[in-house]
Amino acid sequence: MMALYALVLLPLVGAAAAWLAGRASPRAPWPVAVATLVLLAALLAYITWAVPAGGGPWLAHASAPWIPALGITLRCDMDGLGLVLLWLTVVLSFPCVLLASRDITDTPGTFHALLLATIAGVDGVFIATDLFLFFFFWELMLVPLYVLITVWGHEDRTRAAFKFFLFTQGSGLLMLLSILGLAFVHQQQTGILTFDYFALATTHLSPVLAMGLMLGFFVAFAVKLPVVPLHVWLPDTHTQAPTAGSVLLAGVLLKTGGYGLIRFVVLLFPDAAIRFAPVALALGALGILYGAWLSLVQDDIKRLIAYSSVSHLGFVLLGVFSASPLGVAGAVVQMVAHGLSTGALFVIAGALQDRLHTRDLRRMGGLWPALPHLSATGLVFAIASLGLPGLGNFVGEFLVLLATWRISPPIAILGAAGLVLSALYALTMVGRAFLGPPPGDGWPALPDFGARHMAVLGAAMALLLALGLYPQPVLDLSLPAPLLHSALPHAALTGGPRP
Amino acid sequence: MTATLIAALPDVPAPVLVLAAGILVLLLAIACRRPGRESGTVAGAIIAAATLGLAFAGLWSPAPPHAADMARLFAADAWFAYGAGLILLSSGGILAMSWRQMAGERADEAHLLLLLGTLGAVVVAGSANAIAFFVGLETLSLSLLGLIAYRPRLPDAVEAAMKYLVLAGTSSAILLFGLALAYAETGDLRFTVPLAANPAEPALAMAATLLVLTGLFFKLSAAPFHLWLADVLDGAPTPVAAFIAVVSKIALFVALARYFAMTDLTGTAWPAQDLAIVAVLSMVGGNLLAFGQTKLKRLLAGSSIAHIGYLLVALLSAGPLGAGSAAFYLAAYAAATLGAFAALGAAPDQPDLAAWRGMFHRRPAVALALSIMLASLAGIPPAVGFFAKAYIVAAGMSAHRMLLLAALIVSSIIGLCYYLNVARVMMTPAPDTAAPAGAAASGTTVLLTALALATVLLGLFPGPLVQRTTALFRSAGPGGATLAASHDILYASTPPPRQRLLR
Amino acid sequence: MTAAPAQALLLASMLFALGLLGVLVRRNLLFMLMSIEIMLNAAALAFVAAGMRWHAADGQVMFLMILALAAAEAAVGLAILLRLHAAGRPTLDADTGNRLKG
Amino acid sequence: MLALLPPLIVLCPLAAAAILLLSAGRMPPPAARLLAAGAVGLAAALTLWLAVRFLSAPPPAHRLDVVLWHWLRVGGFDARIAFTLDPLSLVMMLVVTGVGFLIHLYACGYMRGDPDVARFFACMTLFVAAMLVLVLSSDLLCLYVGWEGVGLCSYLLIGFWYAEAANGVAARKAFIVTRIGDAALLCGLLLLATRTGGLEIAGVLRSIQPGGPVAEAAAALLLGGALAKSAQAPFQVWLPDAMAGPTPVSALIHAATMVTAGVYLIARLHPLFLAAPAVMTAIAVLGLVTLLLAAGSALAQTDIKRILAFSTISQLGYMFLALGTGAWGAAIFHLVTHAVFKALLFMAAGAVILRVHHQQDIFRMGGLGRAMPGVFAAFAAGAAALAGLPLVTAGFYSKEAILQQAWRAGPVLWAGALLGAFLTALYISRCVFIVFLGPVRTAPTGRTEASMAIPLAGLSVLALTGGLIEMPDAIAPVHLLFRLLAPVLGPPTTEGAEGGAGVLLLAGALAPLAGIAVAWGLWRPRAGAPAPADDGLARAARAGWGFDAAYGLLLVRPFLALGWLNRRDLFDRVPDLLAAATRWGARLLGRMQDGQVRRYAGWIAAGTVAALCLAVRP
Repeated sequence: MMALYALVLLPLVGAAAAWLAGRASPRAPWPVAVATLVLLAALLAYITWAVPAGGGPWLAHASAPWIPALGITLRCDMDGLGLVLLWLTVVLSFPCVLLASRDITDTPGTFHALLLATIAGVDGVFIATDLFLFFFFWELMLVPLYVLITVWGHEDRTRAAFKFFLFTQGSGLLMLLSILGLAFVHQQQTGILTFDYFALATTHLSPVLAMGLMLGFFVAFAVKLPVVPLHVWLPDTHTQAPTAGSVLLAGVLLKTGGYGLIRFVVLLFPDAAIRFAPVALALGALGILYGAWLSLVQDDIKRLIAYSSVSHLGFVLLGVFSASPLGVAGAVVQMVAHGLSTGALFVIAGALQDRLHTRDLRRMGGLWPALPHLSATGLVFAIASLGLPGLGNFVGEFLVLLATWRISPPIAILGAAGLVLSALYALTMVGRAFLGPPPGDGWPALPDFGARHMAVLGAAMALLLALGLYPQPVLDLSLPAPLLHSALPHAALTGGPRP
Repeated sequence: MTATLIAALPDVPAPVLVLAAGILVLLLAIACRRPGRESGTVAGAIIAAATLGLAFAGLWSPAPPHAADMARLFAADAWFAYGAGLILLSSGGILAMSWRQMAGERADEAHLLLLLGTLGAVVVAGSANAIAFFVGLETLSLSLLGLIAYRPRLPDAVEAAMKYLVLAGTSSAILLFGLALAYAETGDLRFTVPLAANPAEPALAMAATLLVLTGLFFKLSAAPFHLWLADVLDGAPTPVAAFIAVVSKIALFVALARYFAMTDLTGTAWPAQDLAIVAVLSMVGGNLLAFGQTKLKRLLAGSSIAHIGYLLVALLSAGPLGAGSAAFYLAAYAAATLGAFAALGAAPDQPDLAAWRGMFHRRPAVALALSIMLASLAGIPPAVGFFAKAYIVAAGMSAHRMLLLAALIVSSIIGLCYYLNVARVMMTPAPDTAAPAGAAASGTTVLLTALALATVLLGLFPGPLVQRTTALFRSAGPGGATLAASHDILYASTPPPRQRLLR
Repeated sequence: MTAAPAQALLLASMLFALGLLGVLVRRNLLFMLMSIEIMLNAAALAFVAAGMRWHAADGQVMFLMILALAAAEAAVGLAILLRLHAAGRPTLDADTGNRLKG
Repeated sequence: MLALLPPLIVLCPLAAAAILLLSAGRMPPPAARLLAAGAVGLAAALTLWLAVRFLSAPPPAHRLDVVLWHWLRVGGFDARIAFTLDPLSLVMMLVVTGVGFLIHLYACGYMRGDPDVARFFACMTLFVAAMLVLVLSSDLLCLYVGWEGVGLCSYLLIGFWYAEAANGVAARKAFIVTRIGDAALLCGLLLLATRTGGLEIAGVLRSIQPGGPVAEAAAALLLGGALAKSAQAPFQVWLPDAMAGPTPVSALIHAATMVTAGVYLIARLHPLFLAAPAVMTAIAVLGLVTLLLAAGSALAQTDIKRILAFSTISQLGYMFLALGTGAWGAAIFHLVTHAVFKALLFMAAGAVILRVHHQQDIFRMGGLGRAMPGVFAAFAAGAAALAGLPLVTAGFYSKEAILQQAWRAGPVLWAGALLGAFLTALYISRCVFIVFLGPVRTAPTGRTEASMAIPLAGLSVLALTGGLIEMPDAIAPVHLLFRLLAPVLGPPTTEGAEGGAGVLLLAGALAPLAGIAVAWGLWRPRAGAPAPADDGLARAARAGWGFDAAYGLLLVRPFLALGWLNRRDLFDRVPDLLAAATRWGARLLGRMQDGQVRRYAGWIAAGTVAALCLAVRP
């Protein structure tokens, strides 16, 4: 199905169009970007609709030769997990474009082009099943985002963008080593040099080797997710990125880490992953607590949200390494919910900065009367972020903790303790920004959220609510494809021996 | 007459002949030129371009009949054809770059020197014999000296030439002494690692090899023999700097690979160990050096040093991928480095990085092109450098060069810093006082566009080139004498040892 | 190896070392160039000695080549020294007046 | 038909909340008031109808299951959004909607003039909906939704007047302290779900192995949640501060309903707790300790709402004591009566506060009985019920039921509970005497409007007569409530019909009377202005026995201080170090290129020599 390629090509074409439009008029790129996104959504809807009923876990395929001499192909396959994350990408790109990027005045054509190019790269990551192709997209999606941050970011953008790029690229090189190592071991065993995901999954690996290769993947994804000792790029980057960049980073880019952990670390190296699980679980719990703890003491609102991301994504790590479908489903729901809630929080933080010209919570307070709509949405998403049952985040966290409890109650208890801390920082943020008395002699008249913002954020809220109350469609999609009925003939995640 | 000449020189590949003939023609043209008239420039450039084009076409001429192995001067094999092709294309690019850059005064002589240098490079790339190699190398060096000092108005050009003169002379002498020792030990002048006559006493052969390597590494500017490069590139006119960084390095690397064609470079024994040390020093040192620079040319010098290190990793990764990746990387390196220098040439008189602030606003096309080139050098997709580096890493993986790869990764990350820094500088808004950058010469524009396109397209579709580079070392059938030679030249004769790590 | 070529090689090596030392310790550019010539000639001598050992003409051919190229190099080198002077460098001291560094 | 009613009853306030939220403050205040009170009133009416239908024709096994939809079904785990209607949930529904409706009615008057009344009522109705979900759920995870939902509404309403920074802090404190318990509760749910395969209450209770470590651990974890929600020691610190919210909120959430959720939870899961005897003992002891500590604190307070807050903690202690002794019915009975009389007390106090210009210090009030006799009467009725004035108040009967059960469990518990009854009468009498008798210190203005007076009157009647549905055998064998609850909580214990019942009853009746008498001796109207006691004991009691200070010193401060120290993120220094090392290396290499051609040649020579040495070395 060529439509899969179109998922990557369409945003690229849109990017080119937006850039060209930007040369014509500074007002032109925005509608072009919106139109591209609408088309992309329509395309994805078509792909979703065109999935043959009962056609197995892999919903769509595409393949074409790329570098035949090295066995590299343009192979793309989409399963439910990919589909969910693709939808998340498309859905979250709407707030980026509709809310954040319209007010860009500095070469808007380039801005929108880069935004769309990032989306193209992310789309590619979610569908590529040739490991080299995956790596290509993995590295590709960083570049436009780097430029976005460097040019349109806030005061300390250079350093932040540097850190972001170096961390992700550096860890990506480790993943490259692992990809190549796996391919060569496979070549030794079969005589065929290939980077095909399904072929490589059948490689027999000694325990030591499997662990080494898995760690290469793990580090790359752990940086992206992020996992705690490797998270240091994230607060800076999220803080300094322009609003659209922050939304895209938190909402979508981090999810590529979780996706990679599920798709590659756990499924390609099930045994090694199980042996590694204690460490990963400990790291996950550490991330939950450490992120929440540091989130609490931040004065910069975007930094606070960034650390809260670290905390939330610790749950994803727990879920992925809990070695059960329950945990993986929880991790996916958590990723989607975190994308929606944190993305919205970044929109709100960006709007605050636009209005107040500061992100410092010490200089905020008492904004509710001045900006009732903005404050109310801020409160709502903060509550979602602290994991209130009935909203999507809770479903994810609960499933993850349930899966974790089965293998390690102490880790699950630590994770549950993270819920207390998340309440602490979320409510502290709300309290410091919106409640209390205003500083000095009150706020001047500030423009509140208009219908556009309320509609988009309301839609995000509705999705979170739907995810919280009826997550079954996402659970059904995210779960079976890669884990139970995958094309791989091994008992993934069950710890069973490989055939 | 040509026919008899070819008959008399059965061993000489066609491009060498074409270049020599072209040089003669250009000399004649210069001699006939009436003094004081500028019209010679166009004619000279046309002659130079035609010569390069014809030489390139000559790559497809049937291989000359093979002389006896011992007496062979040239190895006109596929590896040579590939290297010479890259050299000729790069020279063509530099010709385009220098169209206006070197002109103004006596451009014809510049073109002549360019052709001479190209001839030297092609000879170096193809030489199978110490004599041919030495002659080619000196032709290259001497014409480079002329080119570096060509524009006396550049204040630092002469100093650069002086440094090059002294250091290149020293290194040539060292190399020559090594060749002499090798000859003394083995009694044949083949350009290859000498085998000790008495295996129990390898000292003389080893010393010979090391002295030759010193000379080669100097020209390649591998650390710790790299110190001259930054100064010389800094002082030389931009097209000449490009010539040094691209053409001369390609030629020398091709020769280096040929020099080690019969040697087992797989293990950690000598000389692989020496090469590995040099590779690590070059990668880390080059990148660190570039990291601290504020002048673009010096930065590119550091980058060039580091890339030699990467190429050495490919060379050390014996096996089918190693040779192919080295060949591919050469092309990627040539395109990107040439492009970077072309971008520098497109905005002349801005050697300092600071002067490039706001380039994305002032000269977006040039800034974009330079960014693409730097991305390629840094190994960022979609530029071709991404795949090239991945290819080298693949080769290293397949040959279990884990330590080298670790150094490669660390140094690549350092490298990212300064490449990104350049991009960032170009993205930061310029102060209003920044001088408006002049328009680029048309030749540079064309070259830059072509290289940018090539870099991106090759990055997106590296398949054909990979096919080609792999075929260089694979298509040897029992009947193809020429290619068979190349086959054992770069295919390490011993298979890689079974993988310790993987067992 | 018979005695004569070995001794010649030893002599060449000593010459070569002297030349290299000259490059390293002399500050005058002219003397540095001369030292390089010494090194080249040492190599040429080594070639001749080696040719003697193998009773082949190759060494002598190489010697001729080196001679020619050394001459060419000297010519270009002297021209560059003149240029250096013309560009305003007061002395031929290699250690002073260097602008390219860092 | 019957199955439709529970979801419909939940939907009424939920829809009102949604409308009020989505109207985003554009709705005129009268419409908001009408909508909220109407929705909760409708829910109350429907609940009444449901109760009538349920009681007249009970469904089989006295329970009605309504499955709404599958919530999570993945990897062998299945949770549903489902309701169970049985006598226990019916009683709770009646309390929530009935008392809730009266409080909404009252709030219509109380909040008149507040510009943000739509937000207020949105949260209030949302709370009612969440509370209904809590009591109706047949699945523990679904219950958890309501459990957290009421906590959220509590947070929003405590901090309703957000302009005051202290209110926000109090709201946060309430949420976070209860959240700690919620985390424990969640862990309990995880444990149960892992061990029993699901969270459906009936299924969980069926698969419990008595006496096992799982039952003990699960019960302990669930108890953690219940303690925090019901403000029992050691979590009681949040409730007094929660009085920062508007008075109707205190009445509804922090007296009548939400804080009793812990009691409900334990009663609902009583087979689990029966299987964990150690936890049962802990419940009883903690209940008793809380009861006495809070009563002591109430005695030293000067703020009328804080007196009532500590009183609530203390009364909840009674309920926990009852639970700990296995008297589930008695606990629920006291829950119901307490909901009535404490809501009455809060609303009467609110009426007083409104009339005296938001003065809350009882020592600035005084003599208000003459100015507002109706309110005085209502407050007195509530106080009497709280004190447990024998025979004529609801509180007497419910407390009596608990005392009897405590005697059976052990004389120590009984003595403590009796002391508590004495203290209760003492502190509430103190409050009544100081506020309503004696000279006037703050002149009241205005008058209490009808929408506030009607609920007061209604609840007064209930507070006095509500206890008649359930009486000790020594007075009259009326057991309407226990018999109603029997299908859920088991038959009421009858072994208590031994000889001493009459004596116990007498003791239970005399304790409050003694308390009132002592209070009259201490705080009866005198010439001089009464002043709060100010010795060390009183100060400690007023400060809630130092729990707040201890927590602050031991937990909060160190946590924040460490966080503050590490706010720049320790790990973030690593990249800086690497960058510094790189710069240092670059400088070093840059220095190597000093432009001296001889030195360059020297490096070449050195490199060669080094390579030679390396080669010669074997």
